[in-house]
Amino acid sequence: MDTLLSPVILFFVLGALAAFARSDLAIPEAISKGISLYLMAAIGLKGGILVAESGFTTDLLLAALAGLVLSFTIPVVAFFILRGFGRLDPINAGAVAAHYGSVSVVTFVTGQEVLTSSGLAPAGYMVAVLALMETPAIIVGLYMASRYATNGSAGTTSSRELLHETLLNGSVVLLTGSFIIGIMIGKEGFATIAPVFETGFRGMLCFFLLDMGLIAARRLREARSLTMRLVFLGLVFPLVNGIIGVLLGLMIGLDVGSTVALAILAASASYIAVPAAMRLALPEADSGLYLSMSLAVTFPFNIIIGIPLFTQITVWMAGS
Amino acid sequence: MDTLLSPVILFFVLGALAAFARSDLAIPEAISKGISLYLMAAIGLKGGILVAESGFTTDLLLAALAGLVLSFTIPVVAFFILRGFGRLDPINAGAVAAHYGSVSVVTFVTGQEVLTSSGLAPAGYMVAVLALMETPAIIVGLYMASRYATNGSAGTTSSRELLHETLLNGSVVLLTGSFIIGIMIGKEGFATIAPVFETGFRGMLCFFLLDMGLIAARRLREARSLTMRLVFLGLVFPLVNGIIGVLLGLMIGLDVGSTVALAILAASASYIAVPAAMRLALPEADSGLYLSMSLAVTFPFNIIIGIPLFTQITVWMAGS
Amino acid sequence: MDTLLSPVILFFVLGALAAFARSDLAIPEAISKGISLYLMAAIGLKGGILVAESGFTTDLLLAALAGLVLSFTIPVVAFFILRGFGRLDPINAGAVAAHYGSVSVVTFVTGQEVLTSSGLAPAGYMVAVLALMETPAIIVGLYMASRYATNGSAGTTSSRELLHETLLNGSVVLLTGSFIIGIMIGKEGFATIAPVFETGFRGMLCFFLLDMGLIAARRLREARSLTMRLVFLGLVFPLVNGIIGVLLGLMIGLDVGSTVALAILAASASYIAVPAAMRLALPEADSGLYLSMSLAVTFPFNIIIGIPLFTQITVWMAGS
Amino acid sequence: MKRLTSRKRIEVLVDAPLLKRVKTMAEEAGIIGYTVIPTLEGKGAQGEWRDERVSGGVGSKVIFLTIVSEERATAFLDQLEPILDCV
Amino acid sequence: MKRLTSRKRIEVLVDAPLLKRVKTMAEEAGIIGYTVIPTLEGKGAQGEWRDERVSGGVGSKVIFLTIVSEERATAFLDQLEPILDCV
Amino acid sequence: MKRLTSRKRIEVLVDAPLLKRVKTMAEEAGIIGYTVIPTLEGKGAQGEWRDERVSGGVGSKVIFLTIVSEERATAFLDQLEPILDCV
Ligand SMILES: Nc1ncnc2c1ncn2[C@@H]1O[C@H](COP(=O)(O)O)[C@@H](O)[C@H]1O
Ligand SMILES: Nc1ncnc2c1ncn2[C@@H]1O[C@H](COP(=O)(O)O)[C@@H](O)[C@H]1O
Ligand SMILES: Nc1ncnc2c1ncn2[C@@H]1O[C@H](COP(=O)(O)O)[C@@H](O)[C@H]1O
Ligand code: NA
Ligand code: NA
Ligand code: NA
Repeated sequence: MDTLLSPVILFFVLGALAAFARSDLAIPEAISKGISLYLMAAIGLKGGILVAESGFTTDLLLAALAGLVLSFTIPVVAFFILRGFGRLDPINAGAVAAHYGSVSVVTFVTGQEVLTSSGLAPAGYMVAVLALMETPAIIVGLYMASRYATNGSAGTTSSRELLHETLLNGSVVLLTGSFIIGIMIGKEGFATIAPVFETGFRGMLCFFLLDMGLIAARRLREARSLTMRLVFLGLVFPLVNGIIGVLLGLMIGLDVGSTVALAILAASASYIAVPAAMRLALPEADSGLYLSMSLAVTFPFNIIIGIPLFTQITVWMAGS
Repeated sequence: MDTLLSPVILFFVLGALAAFARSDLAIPEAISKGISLYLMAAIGLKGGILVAESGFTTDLLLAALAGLVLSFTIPVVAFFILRGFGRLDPINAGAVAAHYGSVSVVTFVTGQEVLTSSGLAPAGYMVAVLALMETPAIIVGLYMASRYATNGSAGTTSSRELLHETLLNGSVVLLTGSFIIGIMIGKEGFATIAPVFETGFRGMLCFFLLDMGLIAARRLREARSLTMRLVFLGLVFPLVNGIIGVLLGLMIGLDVGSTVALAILAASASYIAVPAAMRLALPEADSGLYLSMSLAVTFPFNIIIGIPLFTQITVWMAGS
Repeated sequence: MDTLLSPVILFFVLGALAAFARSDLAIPEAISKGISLYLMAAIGLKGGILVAESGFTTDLLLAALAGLVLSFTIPVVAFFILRGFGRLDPINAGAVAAHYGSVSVVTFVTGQEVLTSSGLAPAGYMVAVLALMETPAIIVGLYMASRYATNGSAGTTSSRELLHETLLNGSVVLLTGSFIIGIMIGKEGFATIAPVFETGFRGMLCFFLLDMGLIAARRLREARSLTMRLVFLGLVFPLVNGIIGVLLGLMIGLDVGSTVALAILAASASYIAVPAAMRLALPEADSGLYLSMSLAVTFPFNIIIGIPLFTQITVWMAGS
Repeated sequence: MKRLTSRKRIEVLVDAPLLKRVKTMAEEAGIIGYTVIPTLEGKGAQGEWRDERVSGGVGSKVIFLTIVSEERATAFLDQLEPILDCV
Repeated sequence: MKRLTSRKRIEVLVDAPLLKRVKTMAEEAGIIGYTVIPTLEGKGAQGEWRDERVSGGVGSKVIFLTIVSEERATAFLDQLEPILDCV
Repeated sequence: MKRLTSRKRIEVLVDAPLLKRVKTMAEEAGIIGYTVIPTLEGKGAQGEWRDERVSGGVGSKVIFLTIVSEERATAFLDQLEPILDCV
């Protein structure tokens, strides 16, 4: 309940309501893009500074391993479910599956804010896990698509070009680069830039989620290829993946905050790096489809239901 | 005098001077739009939080009533003066009248800043009055135009479409939505986002007024349809409406700050919601005309002369 | 070494690396432009406030004089070297020479940040020197070009139009205007807008330098007309001019910080006001050439090597 | 290039707040596809303007571009005619 | 106006992430010059879209404009053909 | 559609700082109306560029679009000719 009264979430709801009511409220794209870059830089720096303080621990390694395992296995399972229950062809199933194996930076960031304000701040190294989980699912999704597709361009983009595109995607580079800068400058060096990258963080996030609310609701309204079955999967995937994340996190002995963060990463679906890669690698896949599922179904689910739910479950399981 | 040395006003003057000197100084439109949205969100939140603290009082109701009365009567009177002395046809008279019945958010915000730094902060509920006064004048202005126009499209836009357009105008939605969020989160919930929405407010306003100075001066330079009579009305309207606002505010027993705020609302002319509605509802009206009067004549008048003048008058009358 | 670990510099390096690796990381142009305007306003205000406190001193006059002398002489010497060793025709030599006689605001700002964090903050009046040095070199560069060019448009733009263009260039107006506003409002008036213009400064600079890194590296990669000789000059000019700046600053008795600031001004090459003026006044000059030298060679040199080097030399000479 | 058919290319410069109306007209003329292109500034009989989004989009103009069959083009232009002056 | 020669003007509306590919194809068709123009929104058989840069550029479209000789135009269009539906 | 007359459509791709000059030339050729359209990036004989507003607008290009009578078009093109290479 408390989570829903967080200003960050309320702005998301405001945006969604405005879009449903067909208001012409709109954030200029340059501003959204700018805030999006700001959030990546800020989250990267923060994570790096925390890791610089705590050093490389076994927890970090275990969390990284867990993240990698999730991002390799989720797309495989998701692919077959999308093919079977979802009734998608291999190309679209591969494209959608890749989104669920990867992660959404803003979902993570929102979760982190909510957790921090409940005194359950996740460990800094979870940012490294976030960065690690961004790309492997792309490769898995493409592999599934090309393996099961009987024709089409799946595979026409040279794998070298694709690897380049994926690993050097602007958001991946900025997040990773800021993380490394954070490690290099440490807490002291951060002090002078903290007013922008830390103090201003929550306010900027409000603005960004306002925009996400607008975008998610508009997508939902205009989505054409979204069947009821796919909407259902867009809700079940985060639920199941999130719970698997909770179990895995507790199993490897992470603290409560970091376990919830891992669950959020598992539950979230990419809407930046993966769509860009899929548009290039699988141009015949329906971009309206994967963006709608990721942005208009799974993202709101995680923001409004997923984050508090995974927190509840983890607290309850860790306590028992 | 002190008001004129406020950095906010000085940046406005700098912008105007730069434009008059034909400097190529320009703020990217995405940035202006972004700051404009930021100002609405910030002012809405601030008002909501203040109302959450003080609760719904009779003062609030009286101020709201006064605001509504002003926004219904000003356009009627203005219409006939614009027709007679201003020599405008019914369509243009109706369009211009609507602007003066509505309000300018940035004029209000600037007044609030100036008042606050003189220890005369208006009550939080004045933001609600601001929101209430944004739209009624549109309906009145259109009614006058269609009643007295002999032909033309006045009325071709379906009234349902227009009502939608007006009430769901992006700026109205953001202002009202943020006001409600402010009420919901209260002072405590605001603390974490205050660095962006409160601490940064004045600096952002400087930037925005720099841009307004540029825009107002450029409009004044390029205005074609602006006759001397209309310029005269663009100065007299805010003066008279402002004084009426002072009298009304004192009559219903508002404190000094809130009375000045009401005067500023009465004196100010819309330059966001109303132009957008008029362009749609009265496409034959001359948009250069109403924007020039509102942005290039009345806005600067209020910023430089109106705000300090209404403050002086109110302080003087309240003291006696 | 410490300088290189400043977050500001590290973000520059990150941008450069991303561009060299052909990442698609990009800051929207509206955001870069906005931050660029912000930096000018902030630096102007800060300088004005410092001058308001210290008053007009002989140091200020001497520094201003030194700056003017540098901006008139550097382009003349640079012109002949570019003609001879650089093998440029008179038009291009004049255009490039003007850039080196003028200054780069962001190089200055970065230097100021680095100096301030080493306890060597330059005097506030150095901002006035910066403003004074922006334009004279344009006139000198054009004079050299038109004097030695045998044909071409050098001189077709009326000198009145050009003077207007140069003195009323947006960045010059904003810097000078903010400086004057700073003097008018003083420390007290600044307090309320300081959260935006002072506290946020370093963080914004990080963002801007990230973009400069991207731009510089992309230019370097795509530069066509850049010969080895010109790259060499792009490194030698700042080195020599910077050292001359150090000597001049110490000679006229400036403190260490202000001396280094003068050196940085001498060493830096314009990439805003001068390119815009040259594109208009000398359209046949190769804009790729002067922008590459200024942005892709000299700017990185100053940021990474110049600033710490001039600081070292000055500290060493002032100490002995 | 055998797949090319003859089409009319229509570009309508329209005030941003009136775009909605042009879209409706296009729809009524049976036009399904269109693309909207931004503009920066311009000048005409009614004076100069430049994009300044603060005033509710008024004074900003966009280009409504559609490529249609001759027949639909005529229907669309007939629809547009009454507001052509104010668009 | 003697310096004018006959040229084909080709405009390709392309999803932002696929622009790179269109550039490569143009290059392979021997096209050296082009200019890219932004768009704001649009509608077609596959529904409506509007520029929202958050989703990695997907859903944003740009216009790839090139003015070329008839011969190169044909080569380019032949290259484009297989992806015309998905572009 | 009787109100249509034959006109020339001229599009000039111009470096942002030189736009002012093209406007003056158009005015001198008796052209009253024009619209300016943004661009994002491009490539030509002189290499690649992309819009980066930091460098005083140099390296950013815009399209100056005007629709004029044949006669004015000729006058305008004649004016433009000497700077066509540098524009
Ligand atoms: N001949 C023209 N060529 C291109 N654009 C034009 C032309 N005439 C007018 N425009 C555009 O249409 C807008 C309105 O024109 P007007 O109604 O003549 O003021 C102008 O501001 C220009 O942007
Ligand atoms: N007839 C048309 N005229 C102009 N643009 C079009 C037209 N048809 C489609 N488009 C553009 O092409 C995009 C893709 O079209 P479609 O594949 O039909 O959905 C649309 O979203 C529009 O931006
Ligand atoms: N064939 C072409 N089609 C479209 N735009 C072109 C073409 N050639 C050149 N351009 C544009 O004009 C600019 C200057 O061309 P250039 O002088 O050849 O480098 C390029 O950067 C492109 O933006
Ligand atoms: Na996931
Ligand atoms: Na009013
Ligand atoms: Na210099």
